[in-house]
Amino acid sequence: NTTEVTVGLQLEPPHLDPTSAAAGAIDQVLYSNVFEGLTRFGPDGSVNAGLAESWDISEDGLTYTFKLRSGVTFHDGTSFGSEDVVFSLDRARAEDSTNAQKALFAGIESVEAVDATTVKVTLKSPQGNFLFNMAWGDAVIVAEESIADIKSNPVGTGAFRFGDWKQGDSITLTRNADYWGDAAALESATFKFISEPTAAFAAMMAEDIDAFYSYPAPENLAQFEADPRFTVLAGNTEGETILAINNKMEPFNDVRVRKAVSMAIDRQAIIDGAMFGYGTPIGSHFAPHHPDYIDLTGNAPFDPEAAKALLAEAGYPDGFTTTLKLPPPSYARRGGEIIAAQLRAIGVETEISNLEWAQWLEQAFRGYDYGLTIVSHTEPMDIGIYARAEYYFQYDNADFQALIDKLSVETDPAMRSDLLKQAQTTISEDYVNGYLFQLALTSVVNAKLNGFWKDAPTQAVDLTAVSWSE
Amino acid sequence: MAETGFLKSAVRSRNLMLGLALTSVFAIAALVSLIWTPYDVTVLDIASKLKSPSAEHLFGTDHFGRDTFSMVMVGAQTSIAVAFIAVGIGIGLGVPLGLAAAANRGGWLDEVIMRGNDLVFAFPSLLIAIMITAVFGPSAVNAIIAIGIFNIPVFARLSRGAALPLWTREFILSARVAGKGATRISAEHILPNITNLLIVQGTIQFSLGILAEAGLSYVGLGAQPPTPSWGRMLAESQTLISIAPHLALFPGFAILLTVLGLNLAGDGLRDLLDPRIRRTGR
Amino acid sequence: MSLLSIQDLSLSIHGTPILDRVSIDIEPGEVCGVIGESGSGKSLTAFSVMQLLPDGAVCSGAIRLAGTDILQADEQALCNMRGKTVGMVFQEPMTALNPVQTIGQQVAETIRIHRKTSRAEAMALAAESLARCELPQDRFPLSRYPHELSGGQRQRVVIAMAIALRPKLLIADEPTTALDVTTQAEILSLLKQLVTEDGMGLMLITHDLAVVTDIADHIVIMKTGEVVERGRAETLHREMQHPYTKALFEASTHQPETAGQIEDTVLLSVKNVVRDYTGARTSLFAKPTPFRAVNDVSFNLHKGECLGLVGESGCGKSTLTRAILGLDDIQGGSIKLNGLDVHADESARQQMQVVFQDPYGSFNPRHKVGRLVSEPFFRLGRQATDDEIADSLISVGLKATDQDKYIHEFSGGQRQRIAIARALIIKPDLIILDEAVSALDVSIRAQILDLLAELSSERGLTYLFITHDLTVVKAIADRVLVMQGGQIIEQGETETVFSAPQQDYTKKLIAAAPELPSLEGVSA
Amino acid sequence: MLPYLIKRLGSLIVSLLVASLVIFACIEVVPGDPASFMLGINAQPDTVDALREELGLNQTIAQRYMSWITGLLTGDMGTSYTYRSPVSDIVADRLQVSLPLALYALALTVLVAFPVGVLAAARRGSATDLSVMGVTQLGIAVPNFWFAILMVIVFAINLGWFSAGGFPGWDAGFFAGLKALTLPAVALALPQASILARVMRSSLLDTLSEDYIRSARAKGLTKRQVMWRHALRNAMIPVLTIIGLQFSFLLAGAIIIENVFFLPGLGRLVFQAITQRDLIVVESVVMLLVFAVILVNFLVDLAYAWVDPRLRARS
Ligand SMILES: Nc1ncnc2c1ncn2[C@@H]1O[C@H](COP(=O)(O)OP(=O)(O)OP(=O)(O)O)[C@@H](O)[C@H]1O
Ligand SMILES: Nc1ncnc2c1ncn2[C@@H]1O[C@H](COP(=O)(O)OP(=O)(O)OP(=O)(O)O)[C@@H](O)[C@H]1O
Ligand SMILES: [Mg+2]
Ligand SMILES: [Mg+2]
Repeated sequence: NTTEVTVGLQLEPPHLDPTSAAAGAIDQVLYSNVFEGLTRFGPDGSVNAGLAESWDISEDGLTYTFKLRSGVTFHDGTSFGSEDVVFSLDRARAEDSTNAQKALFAGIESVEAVDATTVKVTLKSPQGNFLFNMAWGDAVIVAEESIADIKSNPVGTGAFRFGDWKQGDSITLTRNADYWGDAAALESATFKFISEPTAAFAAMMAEDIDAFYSYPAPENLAQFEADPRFTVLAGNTEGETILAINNKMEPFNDVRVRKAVSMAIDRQAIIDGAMFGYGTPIGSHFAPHHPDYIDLTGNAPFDPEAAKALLAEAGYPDGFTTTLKLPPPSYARRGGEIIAAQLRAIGVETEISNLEWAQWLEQAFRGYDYGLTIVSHTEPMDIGIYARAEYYFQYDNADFQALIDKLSVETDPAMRSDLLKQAQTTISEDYVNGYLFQLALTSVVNAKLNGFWKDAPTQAVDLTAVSWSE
Repeated sequence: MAETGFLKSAVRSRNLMLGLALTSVFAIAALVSLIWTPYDVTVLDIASKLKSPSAEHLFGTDHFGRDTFSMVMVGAQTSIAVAFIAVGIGIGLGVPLGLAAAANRGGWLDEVIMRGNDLVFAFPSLLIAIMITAVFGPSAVNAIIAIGIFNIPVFARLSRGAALPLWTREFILSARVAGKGATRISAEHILPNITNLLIVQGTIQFSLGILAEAGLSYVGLGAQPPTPSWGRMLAESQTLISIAPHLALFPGFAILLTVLGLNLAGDGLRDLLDPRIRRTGR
Repeated sequence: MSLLSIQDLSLSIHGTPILDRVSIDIEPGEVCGVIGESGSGKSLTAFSVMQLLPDGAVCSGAIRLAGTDILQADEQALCNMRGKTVGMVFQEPMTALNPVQTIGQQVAETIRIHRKTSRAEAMALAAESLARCELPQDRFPLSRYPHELSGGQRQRVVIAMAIALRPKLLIADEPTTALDVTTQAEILSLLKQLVTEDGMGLMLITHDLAVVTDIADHIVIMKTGEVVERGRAETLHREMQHPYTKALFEASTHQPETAGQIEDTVLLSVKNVVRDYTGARTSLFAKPTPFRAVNDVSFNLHKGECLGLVGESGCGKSTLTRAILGLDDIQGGSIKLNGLDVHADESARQQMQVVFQDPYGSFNPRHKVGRLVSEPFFRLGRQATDDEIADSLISVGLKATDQDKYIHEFSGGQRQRIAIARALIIKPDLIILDEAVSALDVSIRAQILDLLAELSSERGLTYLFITHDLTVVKAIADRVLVMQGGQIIEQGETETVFSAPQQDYTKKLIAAAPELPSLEGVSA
Repeated sequence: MLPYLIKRLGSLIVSLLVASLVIFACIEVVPGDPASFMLGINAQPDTVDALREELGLNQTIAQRYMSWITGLLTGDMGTSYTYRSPVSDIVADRLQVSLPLALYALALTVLVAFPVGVLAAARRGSATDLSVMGVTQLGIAVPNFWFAILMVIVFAINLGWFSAGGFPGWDAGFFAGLKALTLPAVALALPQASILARVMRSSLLDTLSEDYIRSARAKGLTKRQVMWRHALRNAMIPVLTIIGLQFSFLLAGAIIIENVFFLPGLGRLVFQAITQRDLIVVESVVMLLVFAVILVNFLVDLAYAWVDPRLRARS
């Protein structure tokens, strides 16, 4: 059947409101398919026009005037207009907002509807990446009329309308015949939730599903690659995988110790051992595919001897013992075992504890009760977290905070690029964390399926351009 | 004299001997691994990962290039210890509870014990595990406790069920005439008559225990890496089934043979303990 | 050609020889009485005919039944034969019935296995068969379970099962041990009728010489696995050769030394005791109608006394026993031992022991005899010494080495003796013996009765002696109670009751007691 | 019977009340906050707090317990923290998969275990017995998920007889639903049947040495008939116990199999709810399970009395 597609996803969305939860699965199903924002990410990560046809930015960079598309209707038939934008943005930044990325809207001073298709957003201060922010899944436009049961019946403006949700099993979307733009090629799309890697493998092999977004077991990819029925798409994600270090904890408050840890790590071994070769080494908290990326992996080359020397210099000639808390994803669990072995080589013993996410959040993230941990930070352009002194790295550097403040009000591209490079260098040279690799997005798709996104500039399975060949 | 007779028939029991031999192979492997293994299992060698069995690596290597043979040896420690102690906890607490309930059939004690059991049994084991980790932190010891707790209602129910019809038997009346209380009767008369079932269930729970440890270490309870365990080796080899089947095969066989050994030993023991079939020599 | 011909049958179990060249022939319409020492291999001879031997048994010789060679026959042929051609009544009725099936089902099963009948028809036949065995439908519906029956009633169920198809040969292993004399007479006459009318062959294993001389055509006497003597019933006692046979006949009239002093103190006082069984439910929600098994029973037992309790099978004797022992709750009245209420006070029961009617069931199959016998020592808070165990086993005619065996390795009579040994081992004040000597051959029985009398005179032991065997009662009891339908209908000095019975039932009972008619002639 | 039932009902209610307290208390100690879980690592503390408020997590423990328990009494299980829909609807959905799956697996278990256990007991010590015991051993020791994966590879990938997993829903037709549940049910039944067969064998061997078996043989019953008519029922009590345990386990313990076959069952729901700290779902499901276990065990107890008349007297 060439008008339908079934896509496998690892996780099921908890509910269907992208504006009040962090779960990537919500965006994977709904972003751009059902909900759209003023701007939207292209497959390459560029920020393009979305529901806003065009926009004007005032000289001082404080006022954005969005020109909205006309003739757009929500799936329930109500028309889309400036009041919906005002409602959505006001809702997201309200006092009692439960938007997981509320920070995206923190800079907004006011939102006004100028007329039915014009919205004026005033910022508190100039903001370099405001349009980028508006492209996030958390900034999509929702309608007041349908907000009450958005969590089970999402109503957006996208090329697909929400069809049916068999909880625990699948979500089906159907083509929106009244779509304002180019209609989708597919009549319907089904997302199936398969968390078990082996089940994913079987479902793919049995051709029960046509594509698996972010296939969970890299060890199987070689097999898919060898099979003419499938294509493996290996792309980029925004996920910087780091060995996070508790910067305030003894002995990590000593930069030499942090450096020693970083130098004890053989990134390629981790990429090979944990990810079966998928992933790009990084030297700072920045995505390699970004134009402003600079390669800083040389700051911490793999050199156990030097690492040992550094430790001795810092007063730990015999090493020390610390904790390594690992959340569930296999990059963390497998990576953790490799890192533990590598650290052991320089005399650092780690007590590994495997935690579930909720425990990890409680202990490591909010309780700062950890020495080392491994996490992939999948939000795009999130180097700003290093400016948050209360963040779980416990990294408190006034210079860096000033740098980020500057960056957030800077709108000149060249200057921004400069600042971004500075930021990368600072944290890299401070050895805040051990920078491991950029998580790869590996999707397996049926060889006859076209238009599937290779990269993941945001967590989205955008099906608007997907079609079958023949 | 009676004791030597028992030993003699024990030695003559083919099942018992074969079973003990099988089990001790792994017990010895576990002990030897404390002082020596062919390769160090804490050292990773990513470059030589997923090697098939060869002279160099008898059982091949895993996804981190560790020697599977050594892993199986070291894994025996955790797996056997966890399963044994957990079954021990289950039997040690569950059987007395079940016997007490049976002795009290229809009484409030029976009700309290059995409903308590139902409650424990209804809790998803994962939840018990998480609760225990929450309180005590993750470790193999806590895996033992979690699996042990889960075993309690199993043994309690089983022994209560088996004890109930026994309580209607005449030899219980004799014991009561001798002035024995419910506790003593349970220990001296009921227990020997349900050992068959307990042995069978014990070996069953043993293998389930090894597998449960794997499940628990997946969510973070259980032996923490780098300590290997058979269960976790199996769980981790899951996605590699089509590339490196040997990774599952060897720990799988280890579990199988250990449990088989225990079972044979259990069967032999069972025959030995049952006077009505003891001397048949089968 | 004989119906059953056993020739040179030898049997060993795990290498231990049990039977040694046993030969027995039975013609149709003939009754062959098998008597002999307890443990001499009577039951195993019977099992050999049925080919239902315990694990590890090896037979040699030949057994031909109605022309077929049983030792060569295949399993299917044996199955066709069992139950149809040959029926068997087992020695221990208590454990011979499946506890989870109703008696109706169990009797009907024999029929349905061999005959194509509808369930209803089979049930009707079963009812008929039970009725013939004195278990009429109105009082013993087919829906009863074995545990709801008394020992004698169960024994009759087993008989009903065995004769349901009117087999050509019936092997009855101690079929009347649990029956009172009147019922026993009925059952024996039923068996006799089957023999004379249907030409059934009957192999009657019993220790009751009176019964066997009364009913058997010829008699086989066994000792330690061998046939030591055989002959026609009416002439055997005159022509007997073997010393054992002689000893046996002498023992049957054995009178133990008179028991010891009866003291005035009341040891056991039973007042107005009532015991109800819940009874069967007629429908799911109906209240079950209770059945009153013991109805307003009162009596006193003095220290040193031996009180006989006789009565119809199912009249409530065993029930009363359990009540006295404090094992079952009572619904009315009181039972005091040494002035202490047995139901309220654990320690009151300290000085009681019991021999249950069902010896096999009353032993834990997983314990060795030594341990089983020493169980009462628990009261005394110590273990029995090996000597004490050995003594007690020897005193009941067993060997000291028997303490390392398990209970299933013994014959019915041996088990009963082990039960007696257990009751005697701590020499308690009161011993209740429920049909304790019914499965014993007369010589052993005489030995046991002597032992009891001796203990009574030496130690002042008191007995409540339940039996259906009036000769035993006459021999040992000082006083006797007669029970019927849950009530004591007559009591008095043994002599008085036997010589001048007051109640009709007592009279009937005494009249029905089998006698060894010609024995006087011999002993005279 | 009626007063007995009333007594049982009373004790059931008390048990459930106590259970609710225990469950609530136990789940309270589980660390982790649903709101932080939902909002992820970029959320600001005030947002988390706003969500906690919205979810009612800022109430005191007593308040939350009361609202939960009063809800339960009126048949309202509350609203899921993560799904934001009524727990009762979610659970009802999942039961449509889990209940039939459990029954299906149990039926297979019993159908396989009975004959196999009987066969092994009847031929104790023979080659048949040994091989049956060997196979059941394998059935227990082979991890469930491995067997499931092998079946998927053979029947779904290589032969294509079944789909690799998923559940089309009962609207797709009874047989479609049954077909989807077949492989999972077989995978679940394998270890359970092995367990049951072993218990069955052991229990039968105990019974077969009883005296009444000999009486039955004396009637002319063949070994096989004795086995089915006499030994089986007497050996049933431990077997019933195990069946009771198995059913309770199958109802929510099938997490692994539900994952391998990506079935929307109760086990996966609980698993997911625990990892997401959707505590209200966990509490309500555990409560439901407690109820189910108590109910199953009550039935098992009744079955004891049905099987063994001696146990009727004292009940
Ligand atoms: N559990 C029971 N439920 C109902 N009725 C019972 C139960 N046990 C015994 N009975 C009945 O109670 C009566 C007395 O039984 P009991 O065993 O005391 O008889 P008994 O005098 O010892 O007879 P016997 O000499 O045959 O052993 C019998 O009629 C029997 O059917
Ligand atoms: N299963 C067994 N294993 C070993 N020995 C046994 C077994 N069954 C019986 N015996 C022995 O075989 C001998 C004969 O037993 P059997 O039951 O035939 O005696 P019996 O003549 O019927 O005696 P009773 O009159 O006491 O019933 C006894 O000495 C007994 O100890
Ligand atoms: Mg006998
Ligand atoms: Mg009686």
